[in-house]
Amino acid sequence: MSSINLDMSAPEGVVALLKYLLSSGKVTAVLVPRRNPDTGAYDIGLIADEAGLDSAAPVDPVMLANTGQILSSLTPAKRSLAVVLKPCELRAFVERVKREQGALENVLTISYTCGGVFPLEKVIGESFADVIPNYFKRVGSGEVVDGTRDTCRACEHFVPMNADVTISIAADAGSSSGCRIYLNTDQARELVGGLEGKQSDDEFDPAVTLKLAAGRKAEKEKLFKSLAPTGDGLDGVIEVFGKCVGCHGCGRVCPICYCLLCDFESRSFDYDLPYFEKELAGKGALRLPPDTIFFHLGRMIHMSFSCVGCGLCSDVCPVGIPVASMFKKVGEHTAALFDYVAGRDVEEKLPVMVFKEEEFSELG
Amino acid sequence: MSHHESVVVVGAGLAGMKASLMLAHAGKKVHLVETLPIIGGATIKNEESFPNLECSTCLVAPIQQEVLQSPDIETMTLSAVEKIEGDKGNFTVTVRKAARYVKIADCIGCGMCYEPCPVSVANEWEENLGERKAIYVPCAGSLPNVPAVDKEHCLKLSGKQECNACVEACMFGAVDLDDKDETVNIEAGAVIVATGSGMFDASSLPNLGYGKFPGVYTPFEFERLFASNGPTLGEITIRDTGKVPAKIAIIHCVGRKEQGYCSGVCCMYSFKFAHFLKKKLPEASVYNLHSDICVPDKSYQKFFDGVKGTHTEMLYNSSMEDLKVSSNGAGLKVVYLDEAGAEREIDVDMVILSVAMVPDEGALGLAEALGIERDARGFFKVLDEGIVSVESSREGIFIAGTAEGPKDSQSSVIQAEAAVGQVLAFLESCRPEAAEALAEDLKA
Amino acid sequence: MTEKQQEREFTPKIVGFLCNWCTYAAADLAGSTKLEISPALTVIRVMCSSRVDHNLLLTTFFEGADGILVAGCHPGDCHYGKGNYYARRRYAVLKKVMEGLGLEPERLQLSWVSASEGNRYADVVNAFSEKIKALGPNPINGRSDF
Amino acid sequence: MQGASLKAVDGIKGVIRDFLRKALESEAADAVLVPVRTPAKDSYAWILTNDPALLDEAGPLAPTMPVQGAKALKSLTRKGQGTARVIAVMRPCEVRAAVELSKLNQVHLDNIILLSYDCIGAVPLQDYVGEPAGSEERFDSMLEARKTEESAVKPVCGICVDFSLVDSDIHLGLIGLAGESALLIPNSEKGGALLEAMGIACEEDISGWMQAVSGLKAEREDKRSKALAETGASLQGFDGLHAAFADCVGCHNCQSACPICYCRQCYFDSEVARRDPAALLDTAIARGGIAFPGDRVMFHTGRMAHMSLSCVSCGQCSDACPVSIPVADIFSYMADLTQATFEYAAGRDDGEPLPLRQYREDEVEKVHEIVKGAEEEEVAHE
Amino acid sequence: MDKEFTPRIAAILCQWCSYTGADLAGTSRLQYPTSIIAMKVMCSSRVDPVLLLKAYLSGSDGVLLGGCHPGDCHYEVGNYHTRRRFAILKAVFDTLGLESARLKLSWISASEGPKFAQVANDYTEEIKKMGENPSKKKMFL
Amino acid sequence: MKAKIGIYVCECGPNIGETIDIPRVLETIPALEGYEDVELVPKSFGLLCSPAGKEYLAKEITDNGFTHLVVAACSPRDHNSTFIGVCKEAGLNPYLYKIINIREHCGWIIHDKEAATDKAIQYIRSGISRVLYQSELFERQLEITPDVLVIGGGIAGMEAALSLASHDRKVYLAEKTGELGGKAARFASLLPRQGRGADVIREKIKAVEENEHIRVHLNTELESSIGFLGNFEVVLAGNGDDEKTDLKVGAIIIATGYRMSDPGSFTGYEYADTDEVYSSLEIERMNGGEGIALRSGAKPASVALIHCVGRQEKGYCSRICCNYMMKIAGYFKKQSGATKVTEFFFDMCLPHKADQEFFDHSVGLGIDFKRVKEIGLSGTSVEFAETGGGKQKMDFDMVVLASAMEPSEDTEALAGLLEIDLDERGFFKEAHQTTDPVATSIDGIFVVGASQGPRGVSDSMLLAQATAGRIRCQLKPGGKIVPEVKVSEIMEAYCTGCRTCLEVCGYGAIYFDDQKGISIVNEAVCRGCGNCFGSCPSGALRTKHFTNKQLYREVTEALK
Repeated sequence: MSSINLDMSAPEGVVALLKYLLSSGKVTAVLVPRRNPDTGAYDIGLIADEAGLDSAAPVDPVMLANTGQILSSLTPAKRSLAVVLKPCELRAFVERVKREQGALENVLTISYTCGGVFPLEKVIGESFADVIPNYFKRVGSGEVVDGTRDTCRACEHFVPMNADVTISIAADAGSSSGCRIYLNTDQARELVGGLEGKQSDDEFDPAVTLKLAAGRKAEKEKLFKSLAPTGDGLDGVIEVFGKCVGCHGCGRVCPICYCLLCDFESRSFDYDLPYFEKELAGKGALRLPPDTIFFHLGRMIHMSFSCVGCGLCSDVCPVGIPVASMFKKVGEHTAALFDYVAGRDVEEKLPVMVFKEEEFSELG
Repeated sequence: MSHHESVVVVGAGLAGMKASLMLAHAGKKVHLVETLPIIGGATIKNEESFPNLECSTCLVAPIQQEVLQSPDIETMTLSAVEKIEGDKGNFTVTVRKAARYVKIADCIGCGMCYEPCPVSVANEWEENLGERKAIYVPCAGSLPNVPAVDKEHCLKLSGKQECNACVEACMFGAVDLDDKDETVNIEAGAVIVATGSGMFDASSLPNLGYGKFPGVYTPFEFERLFASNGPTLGEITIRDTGKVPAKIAIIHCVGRKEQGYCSGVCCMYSFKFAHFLKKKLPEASVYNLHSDICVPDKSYQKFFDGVKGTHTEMLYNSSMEDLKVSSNGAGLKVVYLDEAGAEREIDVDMVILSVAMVPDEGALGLAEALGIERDARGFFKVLDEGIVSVESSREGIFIAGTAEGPKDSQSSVIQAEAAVGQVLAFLESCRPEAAEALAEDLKA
Repeated sequence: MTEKQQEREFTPKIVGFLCNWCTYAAADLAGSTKLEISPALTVIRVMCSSRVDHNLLLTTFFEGADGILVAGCHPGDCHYGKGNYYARRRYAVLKKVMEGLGLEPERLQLSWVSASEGNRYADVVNAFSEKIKALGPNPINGRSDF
Repeated sequence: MQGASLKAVDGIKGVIRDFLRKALESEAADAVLVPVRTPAKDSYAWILTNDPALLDEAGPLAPTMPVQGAKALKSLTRKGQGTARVIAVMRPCEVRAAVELSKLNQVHLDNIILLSYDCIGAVPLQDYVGEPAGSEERFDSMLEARKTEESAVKPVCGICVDFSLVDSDIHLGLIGLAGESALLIPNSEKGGALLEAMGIACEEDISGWMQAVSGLKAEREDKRSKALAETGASLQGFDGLHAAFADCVGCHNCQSACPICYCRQCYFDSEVARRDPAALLDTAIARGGIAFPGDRVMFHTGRMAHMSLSCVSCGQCSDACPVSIPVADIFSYMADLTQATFEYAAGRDDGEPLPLRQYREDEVEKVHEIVKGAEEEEVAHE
Repeated sequence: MDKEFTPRIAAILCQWCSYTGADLAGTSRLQYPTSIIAMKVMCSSRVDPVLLLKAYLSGSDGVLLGGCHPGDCHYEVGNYHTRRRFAILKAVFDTLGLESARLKLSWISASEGPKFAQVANDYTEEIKKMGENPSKKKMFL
Repeated sequence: MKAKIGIYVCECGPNIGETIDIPRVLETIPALEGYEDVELVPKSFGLLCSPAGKEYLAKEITDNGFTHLVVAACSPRDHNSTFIGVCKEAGLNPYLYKIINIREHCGWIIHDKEAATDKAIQYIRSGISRVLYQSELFERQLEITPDVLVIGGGIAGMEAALSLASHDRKVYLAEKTGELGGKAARFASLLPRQGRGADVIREKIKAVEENEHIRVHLNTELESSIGFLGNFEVVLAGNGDDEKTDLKVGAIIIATGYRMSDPGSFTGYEYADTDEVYSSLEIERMNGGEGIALRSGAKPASVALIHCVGRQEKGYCSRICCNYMMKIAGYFKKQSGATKVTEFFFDMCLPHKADQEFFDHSVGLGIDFKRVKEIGLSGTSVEFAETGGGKQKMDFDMVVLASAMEPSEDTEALAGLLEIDLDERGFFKEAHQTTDPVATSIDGIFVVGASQGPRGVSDSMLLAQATAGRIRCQLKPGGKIVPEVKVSEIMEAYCTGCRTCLEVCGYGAIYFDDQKGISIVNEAVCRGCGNCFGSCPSGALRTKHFTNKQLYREVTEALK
């Protein structure tokens, strides 16, 4: 047996699955997005009480924070947890595990084919509830949904990689009335196997997603082209990042930026006056606080190959810099150097941890 | 251990404890001899100390604890120096240790033994304002927290009755009614006498009514009355009547003329009492009947200014001989002569007599035992009074604290510290090497 | 269980940060005098009341303590000279913040208890524990949304 | 106090540009720190320059405040004071933040000349970057009228009472002055010396301006107390607090945009503040659940406890919030509350010590009240 | 552009190979341009690419990182890691259209004094052709 | 290594044995949730603090190879040191142990046994949890130098130097002026109770000059000082030349004395320079020279001595004025028995046991003492009102004023240099007024004589001796000091250099490193109160053995 079909919409099915896990005592708690029915506000709940799942909104097109990052603060887990993550969140978690910032033991990962999420500023409005039904309809039909984030529309990794449980939503027209739950691992079969529903040996068929993948790819190319429309090189970079206010919110919400104290905020980036005087003498003018662009380029060097394109950095940018798109673009190039896909496989070592003796001969 | 590595400190009050701790820090073995079953001295009878109104226990308890826990200090309670032999640097001090009837090493201070004791007597440490059993600690929080048996009142020890209640109550077998007094000889290089002082006996001045009227109190009586760990748990009520006083007179300079000196601290504690009274009884009227105000420390005036007028009315009393405390039926009447010599009277409920500090009652005996001199007033005499204020008339014996004369806590501590300095220098000079070095120096 | 019963059965959880030199000693004194003291309080010994910072108190509060007691030497009596004066100011800030947010500032209390005040210690703890009992549980304890 | 009346050919901005240029040319100052529009014309950045020619591009009265000026000054002088005399053109709230940071040793003001002006408010950052050209236009018309349009500026600007003369070195009076004139007022010895070195005589009577300022101030004070009371009322209790921060995503942008939050790493981002996985799960079990991003409310209340005493109500926190939480209104409310407790006003005076760095044995009244309250209750119980 | 343009090239050299190579160039009296400003590190792997980026953004016209030949690292494998990191740096530059030619990695062993001089000469020429680092004039960086 | 925690419950006889259900405690502990990866070994014993108990516990630690130890017994104030001793003996770092007070905090105060047992279990669990977060700390021994610097060559400074100088301890005596002895060197006599004549001062000067272990630096002032008890590095600078002396000393004694306040600055005493009004020191000078005379050279026939000048303004009694005014009255009487001497006083302050005698003696000399409630001066005419009387006026040939003593002029600068506090009156502040009167807030810096408050010669000397006592105890030649272990430390990465901690530290234990731009705790000076921690918003501080992690464990357990 490798799948269970429930006779309800996919979002409802996930809640039923979670309820089963909690009520049967298979897990101690579940980590899942919730929506406050009174205010419409979202959060991500670590829920230990079955009643708490009534407000769960496991697959709503919202990303408040990267669940992978939150999950890593809950692991290593001494007692078992189930977690609902978007594919990018799961990949982020895997990247974090590789950096010893979390552990997979005792965690049941539940993910789904993702239709993308809306930017935060749209989510906080009261009218957001109205958007959701239409969203699921269009997602089910394999459309690239308007109004979702740039990076989501351009995301080709919407099929979960290595989730214990996969729920079929995007590009699955049946998801509005049926919930297909694929059990990919022994752990999944052990914990979820008892769930009442139509069992089968079907496995998730990536073929159904090809159309959506193609649509996303086209969006991606469009997006990459649109970045820095008037300039290239330094001018282009300044054009995009020039209005950065240096809040470093992008770094803080980034699931990959796991440093406790970002080097760019550390003492090594305090300059004394002779430095500024020298700079001033050379340029006649300099920006304060310094290192505005440097921060972004530096961050790209440090982590772009692990970027999972979750898009939070753009979401939190107070001046609307397309940080995520830029990182996605750069990340594709840096990861490609090593045939690396962030979060694909926990066993796959970070490219900077390993090397091949014969490579990059062109460099030196 | 050679003589000069060991020091006997007599008296475990603030000065004696400070001196002991310092000597222990300096690597000396200290024998701290105290007549009471507990250490701490007069300071721990006070709830708060002037001028900063700090909690005395908070100040002193860490010191007490450190003394008791120091491996270099042997604390000998219920003990007294009997005699001293030998001379400079080579004393043999004979100490008589009265039986405690409770083994300090076995007792954990749980207090299970007091309950069943059938005897109840006035607690002298509480200035007889409360009661205690025949097996007792003077007050809650006493250190060492180990009871002693008062053999005078214990039914068994006084031979009145066969009673084993406390022995049976103790789970640790710590009560030992067969305990015996013992005499020990201590080899010591030097002795510090820090036995403190006594209080002028107010009943010797019948016009003040002490002992006659329950509303007349001595300073320590009042301190215990005020103390939150005292017999009334800090409630100020007049003995016998239980009445909360509404008007209180504090009379300064009691015994000054008789003793022939100003004690230098009574004004301050009188003002402190005024502060105490106002704090607990905000509606009460407090009068200070004073003559010369003596507030000799840099910080004292401020304290005085802080209570003057607000906490107490200051009334000038020009003649102690003419002051008279009598009953007015419901309470007390104080008649006195004001600054112009006119007779005035006030009605009060309570009178506190600020009495002079006098030599400790054991001072004479101790002076004889140690072979040291006392001054005309009965305090221990120091060589060249004033210039070198800690050396007694006998080489190797030093005086600290109020045993030398009336003074405040600060001065007592200063004297104790000075005494330690002198003791260390003295012991250094007693070392055979030092003698040799000196001889060599002389040769050269 | 009715609401009333629930109320009656509520045993508050109070965390008390006691300074080593005064209040902890007072607690010892209260203990050795066998005064009855509410089991609601859990004592945490710190060297000085000034060690207790805003974050420690906030964490304690948001972790669900029904009451928090900070107790140290009386002003002027600090073993370290002036620590409690600073503690007092920090306490005032936090108290004001809680007040401004309507977060039941009465759940936070500063008390001065000296080493000789065993009775006062018992009174302070018991009174505070009664007060908290009357206030009921820290509302955060019923909420899964924090 | 007297000032110098300046007539401008090129608007108020021109007055300042002109002044700065002169200051550099006369070598009365070595460099200036002013906002300059970014090349993409979508924001402003702080530029330190010694080149008078560059000042043509400067926007000394920038419509928006992407980076708090005190932060720019901090990056320049955190490690100490150089020899170059720098004129920094900053809003009053930026000056006040700089004063606070100076007390915290994060800014060294010895060689900095703070030039401030009557502030008509700042356009919210997100509004500005959303529509830079329109915002410029709107701001310019406000500037011309020398009047704040509340709908166009940040909410805290509309209720700001410290919009004029603060602890700067030189002040430029604008409010209530006719036409294109501005009043240059020396406000410290340093400021006076600079004007003298530049040969600017200050002999003009400024009472008219002062009257206009105090009139507006009174108006604002009234508005402010009402607005803050409203904010306070909305916050009450766990419900209020939760509602206020329900959308918080835990990005801590408010903290990093805050000029006062000077910690290298916020305590709440640090290892020490992290709870271990087992403890989190325990809490979840005890309460039925917990919400993530974690400790959001704790973060905000903690920050209130830590920095509200120095908060200058500049509104940067709201500007930086990606989910439009009115952080600044809330902190402004809290700041007024805590600062009043210590009779303190953030940034009022460089010489005034920080409340938590000192104490009084007999505390100031409000602190006394807070502490006294607790003590009396106990005694009453006894 | 100024004809007299003499570039400034920050050369960060591993102390076991490249720096010794540079020394050798010196002791062999081999001429190489003054544009090279040599800095010594223990191993090329000590160099976080962010440091190279900083050099670039601070206006260094060229940035040269020198280490032992692959396989020769004094610390066994340091330079393999260096190489990967450098590749990432280059890729970032390339993607953003920045002049990645201003960054150069070179393996120079202790005995390759002539190679060092050669690299220095060639690289200087190359940078000369590219002209000044544009970041020198960008105040908004 | 897997943690193995020994948990020992002391029965304390019935005190814990009967108030707490120990078997239930022992049963519960191994079943505690969340400690699956820790080995818990709970046991109980009759009386752990007894010799048998200590021996048992030490053996248990060694035999079981515990990594941590929890003792559930009584107050740490009673027996913490006992069990620390046991840990040390058994080779377990004592900072990996914790005592849990289940007697005072459970057994004795919770009268319901079940509830008390629950509470005890909670405390023990908290202890187990906490010890796992504790880390080893090690005592350090620091080398010291026993040498001492004395600043001020007056009587107090000289006495301190003489009391300390020996073959193994050098004393450096820095005196600002060109001669030793201070003000007292000019006194014609001391008070009778001081036992000896004024020549004692001269003798002291000679003794200092002749002492080979004392090095006197005249015309010299302190320029800088850094360090702590046992290890100060000081620089002395000549005030006439540029000579600098670098010294290493273990302690610094401040003996800079006092200054007489200017009586003319007080209300009611605004006299002209030409008036026959003098200060007590001027009289001492005259008496020691040609004799006390008016400006005309004539001897005064009548003299008024006025006490308490400036007392009101200064806010303190200067302690010695009543006595020395009587001494001065004696000078006049000795010069001519016919001189009419009147002393105007408010309250006679005679705090020493021998003072009354002196007063009585003075009365016997025929000195007229007038107790006044108000007084004013106009030229040499004194307007006053006696207590209980009306206003009067008396004319005198000469008036002598007992002006309040105040801190000497360089007090504030010196305090700034040494970073020690002054009290509200401007004198140096004691570490503790009552229990530590000669020390300052900085360990190793002492204050003696009148620089600490108004003092006479003998009291100053006594303070000097007290300081000598302190230093002898703390700095033994060849000895070492063991600083507090549970100190604060600053984590460099998080420190912003705002220096808040510096300001709140009462011990000068934190200094600022300009190079690094961070605050640094001097562990040899820190006493471990944690005030710096409470003041740091960045969490850059860590209070060893009271870290946040450790306290958070306690909090979490308290709320379980």
